[in-house]
Amino acid sequence: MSDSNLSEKLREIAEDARELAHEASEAARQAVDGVAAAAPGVPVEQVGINPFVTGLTVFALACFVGYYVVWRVTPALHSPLMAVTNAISSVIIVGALIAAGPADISFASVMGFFAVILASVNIFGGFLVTQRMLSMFKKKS
Amino acid sequence: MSDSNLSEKLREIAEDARELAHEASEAARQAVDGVAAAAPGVPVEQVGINPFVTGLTVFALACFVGYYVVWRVTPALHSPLMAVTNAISSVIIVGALIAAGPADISFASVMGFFAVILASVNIFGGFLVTQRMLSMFKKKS
Amino acid sequence: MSVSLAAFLYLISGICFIMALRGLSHPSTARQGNTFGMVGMAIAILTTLALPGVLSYEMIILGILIGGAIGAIIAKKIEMTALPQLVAGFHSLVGLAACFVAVSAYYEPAAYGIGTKGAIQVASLIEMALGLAIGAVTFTGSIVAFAKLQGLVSGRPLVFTGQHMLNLALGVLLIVLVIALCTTQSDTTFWLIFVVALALGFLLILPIGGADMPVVVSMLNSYSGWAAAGIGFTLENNLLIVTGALVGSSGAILSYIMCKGMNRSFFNVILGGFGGDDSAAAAAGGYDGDRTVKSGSADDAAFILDNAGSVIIVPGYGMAVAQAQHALREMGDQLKAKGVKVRYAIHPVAGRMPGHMNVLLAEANVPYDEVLELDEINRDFSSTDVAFVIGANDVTNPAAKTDPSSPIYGMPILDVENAGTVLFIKRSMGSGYAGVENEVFFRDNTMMLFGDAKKMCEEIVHAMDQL
Amino acid sequence: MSVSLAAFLYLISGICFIMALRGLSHPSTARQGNTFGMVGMAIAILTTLALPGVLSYEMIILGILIGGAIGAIIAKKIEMTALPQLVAGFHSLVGLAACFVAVSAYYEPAAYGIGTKGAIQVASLIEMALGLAIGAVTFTGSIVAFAKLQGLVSGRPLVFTGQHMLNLALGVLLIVLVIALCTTQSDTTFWLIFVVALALGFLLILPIGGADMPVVVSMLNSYSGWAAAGIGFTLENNLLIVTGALVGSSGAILSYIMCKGMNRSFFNVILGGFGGDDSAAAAAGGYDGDRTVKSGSADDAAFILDNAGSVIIVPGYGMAVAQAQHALREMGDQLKAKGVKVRYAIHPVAGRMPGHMNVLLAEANVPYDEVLELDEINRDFSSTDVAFVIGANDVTNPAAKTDPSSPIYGMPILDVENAGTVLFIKRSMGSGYAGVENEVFFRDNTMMLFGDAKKMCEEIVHAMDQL
Ligand SMILES: NC(=O)c1ccc[n+]([C@@H]2O[C@H](COP(=O)([O-])OP(=O)(O)OC[C@H]3O[C@@H](n4cnc5c(N)ncnc54)[C@H](OP(=O)(O)O)[C@@H]3O)[C@@H](O)[C@H]2O)c1
Ligand SMILES: NC(=O)c1ccc[n+]([C@@H]2O[C@H](COP(=O)([O-])OP(=O)(O)OC[C@H]3O[C@@H](n4cnc5c(N)ncnc54)[C@H](OP(=O)(O)O)[C@@H]3O)[C@@H](O)[C@H]2O)c1
Repeated sequence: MSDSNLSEKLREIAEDARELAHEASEAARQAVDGVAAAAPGVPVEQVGINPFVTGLTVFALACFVGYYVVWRVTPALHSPLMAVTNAISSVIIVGALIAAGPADISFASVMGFFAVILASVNIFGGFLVTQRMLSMFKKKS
Repeated sequence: MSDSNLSEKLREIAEDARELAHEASEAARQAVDGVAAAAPGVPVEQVGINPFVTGLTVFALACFVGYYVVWRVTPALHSPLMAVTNAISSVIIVGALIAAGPADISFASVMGFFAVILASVNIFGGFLVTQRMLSMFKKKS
Repeated sequence: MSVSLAAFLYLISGICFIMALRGLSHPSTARQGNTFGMVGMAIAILTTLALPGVLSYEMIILGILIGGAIGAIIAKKIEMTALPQLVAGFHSLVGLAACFVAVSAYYEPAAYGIGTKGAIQVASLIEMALGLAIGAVTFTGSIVAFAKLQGLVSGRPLVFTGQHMLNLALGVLLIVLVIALCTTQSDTTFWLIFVVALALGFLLILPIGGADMPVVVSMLNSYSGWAAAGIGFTLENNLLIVTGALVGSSGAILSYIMCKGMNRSFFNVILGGFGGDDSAAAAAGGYDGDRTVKSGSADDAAFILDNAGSVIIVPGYGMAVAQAQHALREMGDQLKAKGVKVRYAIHPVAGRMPGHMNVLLAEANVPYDEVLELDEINRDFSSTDVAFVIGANDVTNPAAKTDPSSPIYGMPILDVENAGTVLFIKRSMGSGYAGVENEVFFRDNTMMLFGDAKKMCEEIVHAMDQL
Repeated sequence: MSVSLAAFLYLISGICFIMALRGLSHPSTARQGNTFGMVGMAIAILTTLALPGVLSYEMIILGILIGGAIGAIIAKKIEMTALPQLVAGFHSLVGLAACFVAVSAYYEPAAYGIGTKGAIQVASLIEMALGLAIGAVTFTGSIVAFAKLQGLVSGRPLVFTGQHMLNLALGVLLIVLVIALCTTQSDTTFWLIFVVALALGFLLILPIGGADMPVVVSMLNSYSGWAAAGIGFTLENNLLIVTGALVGSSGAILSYIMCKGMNRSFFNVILGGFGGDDSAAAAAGGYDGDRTVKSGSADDAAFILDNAGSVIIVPGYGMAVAQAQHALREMGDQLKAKGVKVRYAIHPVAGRMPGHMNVLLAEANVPYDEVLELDEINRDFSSTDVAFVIGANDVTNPAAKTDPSSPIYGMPILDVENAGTVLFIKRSMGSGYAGVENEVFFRDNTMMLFGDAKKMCEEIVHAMDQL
């Protein structure tokens, strides 16, 4: 191989490498931009809000809503209220479904399966018994 | 310059370039990891929740709270309610402060300055006039 | 300050605002609620000042001092009868402030992290344009409302043909301009939006009658709340979202309550033209002079009141105009001293602003537990000796129950006619805001006391002293 | 499905749950509310199924079918009188389900994105351990509540010396174990937490009397709500946070209302020992047999009722035990047919569960507008001819107003004694849940109708037919 050939080849390699470097840095920049893009319109300093604080905001507001909404329940319907909150609290089934979700069976997914059964008893039982109760409440005809 | 010198130099460049490429790809990976790290405990698939949806959650809950809290205001205090919501809506001052914030004066920061003045009139005026009204409401002694 | 900490403090601030409104559920907790509101605002301001991008403290503090001083002085000096126009006036300032914020966001988007001048993200641009437009409409609309309530311009609705078409055209123009702004980001378009929105604010509110202004103010308040929530979305600031939702709900609910109290639809109010039609009174019968009206003097009134076992006082807009609340309270005290049971009945839309009468009576030191809402007291009129109506008219008009052709048909009213004797203080046989004649004037058990509300009260007090 | 779309659907689901509770503010909107609840749950389940990690649909659908079938059958078969134990029983299942979820999160943390087995993030570990512990306490606690309400074990509080110390020790042990788990992540510790929490659930609830079980169930419901919210934080799932807050508030408020209705502090209930002290009755005077009691037959009652102009029926726990609601309604119908005004008065803690009496009366087709709350009707007793008390005792006991040493002192009561005649259906002179003698039995205007509530009602119906 002639020297000029070698140098030619080396130059090629160097150029390739530079191109790669450029591409990589481009990718890095895109990744960073991607963060901003995922949150359009967000001031850069705000990207870092801890999700816990957001959760807390949702929680605090939901507590206010719960407080008002439950106090407005008429005392005559306190039994259905207990039954329906029981049914609603079975929303824990969301966690159970994720546990039972994976395609392959494991100890965890079996536990999830049982949790799905238990939560389902509650969901169907709770809503249906509430419906049964409520269907009995009639106005003077 | 001898050929060998040249080839030596080229090899150096190529190596440098490769190193750069490596660094850049490393940076890219870190940037991506950084996103996950910014939200610890978040399942990877959940990182991507659009902040608009979170905002919508907060908004929906706040509307419920607003609905209940305002309906519970006694009609006798509807005038103070108008005055105090007026004062509270001046929370737009948050935006005005950011506009007036930069150290150097610009058209935008002057606008911000005026906005701060206007909002302050409202804040002080609104809360104080509410206080004045409320201090007049007395029980039979 | 880290943004997470700021977000947390903004949450606290938002909770304070909720507590502020919550406190208003009863007079005994209301002051504490107002304190919550102030604390919440202080937290919001201090938190924002601690953000890394905010540096020019001197300017900001100067601005707050100037604005704060003006606000404090106004709050201290204002007459309680002028509350409706005060709220309208303050409201125009919020609108203008929102415009200024939108302008600075447009010229310095980087400060808000929404791009660079000329290359602002479309979503933010729309938000900004909407903020500008709503701010401008609120600004001029509230100024018109202020002027009408203050009597600077006639309260009569200024109707002209084609006004709805013109407003519609301006509205469409605004939308077109916003779209143009998104594509061109041209400064001219931006300012055009401002100008058109200012004009729209004027034109929208001018045709609405003076006494509908409280509905208008409330509605504009609601809109600006939703706009603030929108800006909150752009800046991902939960405090703005929460506060916007609170203010938005409050304005909407108050508008609803007022419309309900007048039994009119919201559109009927907004499309304007109500309250200026003098022919309505004529059409509804007018005062033809033939029908007999019993008119009495302060002495007659004093005698009747003195012999009563229980009196219900019904104040209305006229009491506010005449600033008669102090003289009225004196009269009430005198009656109470003589062992007469005295209570006050407030109609939801008595006066020119929800809760207006309550504030005026409170100002005159009437204890709030003697002041009752329509629902609480309406049944008691039939067991009451004297209904003492002072400067109220529409809210006592039984046509609302009996005459389906009346413009106030369906509005709940205070059944003063059921009382043993009805005394009416007003200056003339003129009709009230709705321009409808009041049948009760002609009843046998009614006595009209013609004169200014304040003067008449003072005379009655004097006459009772003589008895 | 993208996570943003899922989050949006979860929001819709949360709003549905809010609407479900909101609907319960009136019987006429309650069914619609329940539908909202079902829709919300369906959305939540379908959304989760569409998440990328959820694949084994066959198993899941099988699980839902099995559970759903069991739940549906129970809901269909259950007697309305057995509602309290039903809620307790269902509740134990939620507790166990929460435990299972915690276990699978511990063994397969990657599915939830909270680390890998043996290297779970500390925050998640704490959440998980708390979820497990609260779930286990709820499980066994609810089972005890169920057994007591169903009568499987004695409703008497099982008090033993040192129980509070033991519970305290177990509580401390739990905390130590949680800390140990965080540092070691050992499986043994994890299961130890489970076992200790199960034991704690038993021991906490056993000492509490049977009739306090509704408070307990409500309290456990509240706790599990807060726990769900906690899990929501870990999974950053706003639906769990919102639902948890709703359920948590609901349970807390219901517990508060019950405690208030009994005028007892929450701690008094939880620390147990109430309702089993037979000496209380003796100390309070007991039935010494010397005092005269007027006792009557069904015929006497029929005669009195037939001659009355208005009757207020006061049902209590005894009506539920005897399943007398249908016979009672028949009696009411008969009276109404004869022109007697019949109403029902419900005390907030009548029966063994809030709202229990309302459901039973509704079951027997009593229209809900004839059924009134304490506040609405209490003043009307004095203008009523007959108060017909059926299986109620404590809620009519004036000792609550007059005797500061009585365990029920301060509890609001129905003033049946003010009625013209008071009829009491019960089987004996025995006391009610609180073990306090009822002074009203000995009044001149009282007639006791000894017998089973259902049989007595049927006899009265029969007797009235004869008249
Ligand atoms: N409160 C609200 O939020 C609100 C909002 C929108 C609309 N409105 C409308 O405002 C009206 C309120 O009813 P209202 O009964 O309070 O008032 P009104 O029906 O407008 O009647 C006020 C009466 O006061 C008399 N008056 C005016 N100045 C007086 C003075 N100096 N001394 C003695 N009397 C005086 C007037 O009769 P003379 O001219 O004969 O003296 C007039 O008839 C309703 O139609 C309502 O729909 C209220
Ligand atoms: N509702 C709740 O949420 C709740 C929660 C916790 C605690 N509690 C407590 O439960 C009590 C409720 O008061 P209450 O007045 O409804 O009930 P109560 O005071 O417990 O009295 C029930 C009465 O029914 C009689 N009875 C039982 N079986 C009967 C039958 N088959 N036929 C006829 N009479 C029968 C009993 O007398 P005989 O044995 O002589 O027949 C007893 O005196 C209160 O003390 C309350 O504090 C209620």
